[in-house]
Amino acid sequence: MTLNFSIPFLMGSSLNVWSEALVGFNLWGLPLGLIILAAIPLVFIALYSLTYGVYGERKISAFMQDRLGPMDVGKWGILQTIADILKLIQKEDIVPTSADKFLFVIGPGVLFVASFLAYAVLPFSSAFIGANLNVGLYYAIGIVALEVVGILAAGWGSNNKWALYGAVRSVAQIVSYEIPAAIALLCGAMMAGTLDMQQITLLQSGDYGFVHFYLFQSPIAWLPFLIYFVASLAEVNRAPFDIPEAESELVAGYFTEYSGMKFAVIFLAEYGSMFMVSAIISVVFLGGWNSPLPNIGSLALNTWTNGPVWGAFWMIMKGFFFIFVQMWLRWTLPRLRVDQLMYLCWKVLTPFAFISFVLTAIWEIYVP
Amino acid sequence: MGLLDAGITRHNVLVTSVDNVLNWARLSSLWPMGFGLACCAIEMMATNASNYDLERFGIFPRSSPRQSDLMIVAGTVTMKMAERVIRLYEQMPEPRYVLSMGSCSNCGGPYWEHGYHVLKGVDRVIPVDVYVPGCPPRPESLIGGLMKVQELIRMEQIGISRADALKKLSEKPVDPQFIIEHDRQASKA
Amino acid sequence: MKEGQQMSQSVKESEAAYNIIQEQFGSAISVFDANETMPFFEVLDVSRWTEIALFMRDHTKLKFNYLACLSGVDYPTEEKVGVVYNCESLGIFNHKLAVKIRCSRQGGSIPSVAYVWHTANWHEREAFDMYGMTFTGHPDLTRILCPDDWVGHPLLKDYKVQETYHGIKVPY
Amino acid sequence: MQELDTVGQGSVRITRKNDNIVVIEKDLITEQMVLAMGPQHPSTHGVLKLECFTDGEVITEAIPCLGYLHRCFEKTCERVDYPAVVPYTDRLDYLAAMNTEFAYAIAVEKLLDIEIPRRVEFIRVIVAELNRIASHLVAIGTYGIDLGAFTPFLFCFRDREIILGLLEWASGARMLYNYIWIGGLAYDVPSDFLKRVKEFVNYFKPKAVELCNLLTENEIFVKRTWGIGMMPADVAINYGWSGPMLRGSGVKWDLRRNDPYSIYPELDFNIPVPDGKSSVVGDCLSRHLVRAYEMDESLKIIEQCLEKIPSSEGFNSRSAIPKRIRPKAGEVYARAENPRGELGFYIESDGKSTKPVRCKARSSCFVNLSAMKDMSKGQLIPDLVAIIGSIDIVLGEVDR
Repeated sequence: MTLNFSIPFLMGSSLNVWSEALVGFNLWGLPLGLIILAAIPLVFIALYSLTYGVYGERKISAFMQDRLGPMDVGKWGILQTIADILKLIQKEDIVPTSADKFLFVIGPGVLFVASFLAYAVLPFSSAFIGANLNVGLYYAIGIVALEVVGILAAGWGSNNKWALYGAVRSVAQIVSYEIPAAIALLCGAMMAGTLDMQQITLLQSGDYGFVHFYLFQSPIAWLPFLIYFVASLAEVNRAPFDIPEAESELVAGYFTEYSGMKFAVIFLAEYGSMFMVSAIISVVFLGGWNSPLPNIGSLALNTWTNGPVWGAFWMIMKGFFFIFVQMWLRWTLPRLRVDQLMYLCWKVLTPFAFISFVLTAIWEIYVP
Repeated sequence: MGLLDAGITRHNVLVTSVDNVLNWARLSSLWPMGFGLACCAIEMMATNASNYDLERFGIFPRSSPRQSDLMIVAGTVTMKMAERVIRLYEQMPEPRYVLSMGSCSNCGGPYWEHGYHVLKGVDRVIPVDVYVPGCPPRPESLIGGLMKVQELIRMEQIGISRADALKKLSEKPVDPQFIIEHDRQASKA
Repeated sequence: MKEGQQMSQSVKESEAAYNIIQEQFGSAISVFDANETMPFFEVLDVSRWTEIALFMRDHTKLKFNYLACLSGVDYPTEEKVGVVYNCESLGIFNHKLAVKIRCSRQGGSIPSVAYVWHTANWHEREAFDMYGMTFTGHPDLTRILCPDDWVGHPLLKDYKVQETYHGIKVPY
Repeated sequence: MQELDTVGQGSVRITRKNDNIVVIEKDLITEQMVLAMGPQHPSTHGVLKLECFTDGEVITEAIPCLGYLHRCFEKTCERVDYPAVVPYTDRLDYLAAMNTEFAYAIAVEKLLDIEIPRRVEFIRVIVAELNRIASHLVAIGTYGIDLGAFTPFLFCFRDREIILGLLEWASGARMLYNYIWIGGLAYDVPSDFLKRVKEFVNYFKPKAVELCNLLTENEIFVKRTWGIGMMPADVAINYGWSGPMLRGSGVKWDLRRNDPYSIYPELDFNIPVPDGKSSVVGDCLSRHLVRAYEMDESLKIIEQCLEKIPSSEGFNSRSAIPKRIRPKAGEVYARAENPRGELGFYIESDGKSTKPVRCKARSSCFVNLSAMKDMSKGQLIPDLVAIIGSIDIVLGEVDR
């Protein structure tokens, strides 16, 4: 299962049968099979997006900048992130004397946990979902805001002026951008008529692949899609909204004082939330685990490429596509200023989010 | 020598291979502090930039001393700056390395005689592991210096102090001619 | 400037500017030194220097609006330190003129022109740092290049470098 | 002054006036925070320290503290012979070493009153202009980093490497050349040098456009720099600004034209000044644009020099170098247009020794930076970074 998971193209429908059998596998009354099914993509995603998200970022940036990127550590530098993490584990763990020790220590933990809590409700395929909440989307929107607590604890606890600036900026930014982001997602929820992530995905499946995705179902959906994408960049502190960690202004933002493994945890949490927002946008607007390929007559591309394992593949691919776009923007654009960031949020994105909300409602009522 | 120390210094297989892995991790992800002082800093930037691309070796500058392993003292250290350099060094987490880049930070460089305000060698205030000569050193020689730091890390083991490792490194100098010859032989074969 | 040689155009311009100042201030300034490389005059009455500077800056025919350089100089044989100002009328007349001022080596002072030309602000601090003359009326006369607790003024000809600074050995 | 944008009501009101000064009115009691920016900070371009008094994100005062790279240039000059000063001048403005040497050579030659061979002058101008391009590339690239765009920096350094390669070929060093000597050059240029320079000019023209598309025409970049760090022309002159900074304030002043030296009077080039349409005259964007356009002008100058340069037949680059450099007693203040502005040398000779009695470098960055306090008042922290970047300081020249 795990072996074949990484090469999904080779899988036929027999694997789907197998995974369905696994769902029914109960040991001593425990739904062990279900747990395994739920855990595999989570573990996979966690490891993959953490280690290879960082590696990918470095390679992609190198490609854009006429460089090679990591080359020496393992073939093509593929072991780079592992070396980084192994090294960070060995580093001395400094807690500054004047720091608030409790906040300083729990900050990265809260951040890390918060960025991975939303993974619980992400439907990786029709069979893979951690917790099938009927308010999954609502939960995902809400749980992102928990990151703020971690960032504020880290920034305040460090007792460093740059860290404090970074933390305060970050809190202002994340809390503000929650609003357009949530409203934009509500447009998707309104089209589906449910907050259940699995249901939203199911409603977008059909024989014609991408045609059933909400993004292509109504022209209005493009507006909340773009709004959410921009807002999600701000929520995960990615360029051009990376002012909380603005290297040239605030040295390293809220994690200036962190060293060793605590820094690694913050670093990984960032990549974790990057995938998380990418997954949410692909679930709500791009059909989640549904294959985008249409059935053309006897060429049943859609049917062939659907199923639990294929689903996970599509989901991860869609997520990675958005991560790629995020990186692309990161290495192309300069950074916005604090006031411009707030202007964009409150005077551009929020009004447009409301407009798109109303338009979607009208569309849903009057257009069949 | 205690019993435990004896066991460790005997290089048993387990300790050695764990050592190797840990050393490999440290030497493959040397993060220098992005900290430029003078002319050499521009050469350091050039080494980080596309043409020489230090990221090939996993070397990628961090702006906060807390997250860096290596301090590249790139340029002239003045009396006014010396105390800041000490503080930055103290802010770095262990294990930390110092690479002194350029003549100025090695020994005062062209300012050794009349530079009343120039610190004649950064080793007067912080311990230096590797010196890179040049004014400023070419990017190639900076990369060479970084390779030396990697070699030094390779020499280190549990039970072997930094001083011992440095001694080992100096006793076993790597002759570049030998490596070049070796590569030639290998490509011929 | 040798006798009989033709003065170049720029020196002539400088002399014309000098004559206007000479008219106003008379004996407060020395005669014009019309050398080819840097024509200058010296301010003899040091206390009137701010006045002269303002006059140079604001007079409709002078308009020395640009202070290119301000260098402190040590004259050990005369027991004096001095300052050389290189003024210029940028974009209006394009004439240049250098002004020299001297004061005593120990505890000498020169009126500050930091309010006349902002350029002078940091340059005067630098001259103070290097030579030790004070500039009366300067807004913030502190050391600029050396640390605040540095001993001595380095560019004086008889400067001896201190042995240690904060416990760090200074000489090679 | 008209209010543009007001955020908040009641206890705290933040207003951004149309000259981009932020005014805070509040009933709250807030504390002023002192923020030491530097000497080790990614955007202070070396070891500048800024003592910022901040009120939230707004800077109430930013005081530069210098001297972290004070390398005693002037003391050293008084202790070594005239020709031996040249390597030290390299280390003043290490991004434009050729230009710095050029300025020093002009100063001493003026004092010596010697004639320079024409080919030497042409080579000097070619290498100086090449170095000006290299220096502006660093300025533009690091300005991109300051504003958060990393990629333009690497593109700039990629192209800069080619210039460094050319200059290394001529002089033997990558950065600090010791190539322009008093009265001549260390060596004549290699035989194919001029051809390669021509190739570089052709290569670089499209690259400059690419750079423009990536950075200068970027909407966010323009937004970040538009109207920030305003400096009116008269204040700029009073502050003694020069070079791209002064031209950014709309004063058409270039020493290559206004106080001509070397062969610049024979060459045809423009002095770019902001037109007031693509930027507000006197803001950070204008200074950036002036630098970007100056690279094109430098290319133009190089092309003309390549056409007009006399052939190397019977040429000895050291023919005009005096056996013993001992100028007659006197003083000189000579200057040249550096990438950062007016670099002047005040040299005093007593006519007896082979060492200058006094050699003062009038550094352009030092003077340009002194306006920092005025420019940063009432700006935000990100603006402060943008302002420092637009001054384009080289600490070696500031602290000497």
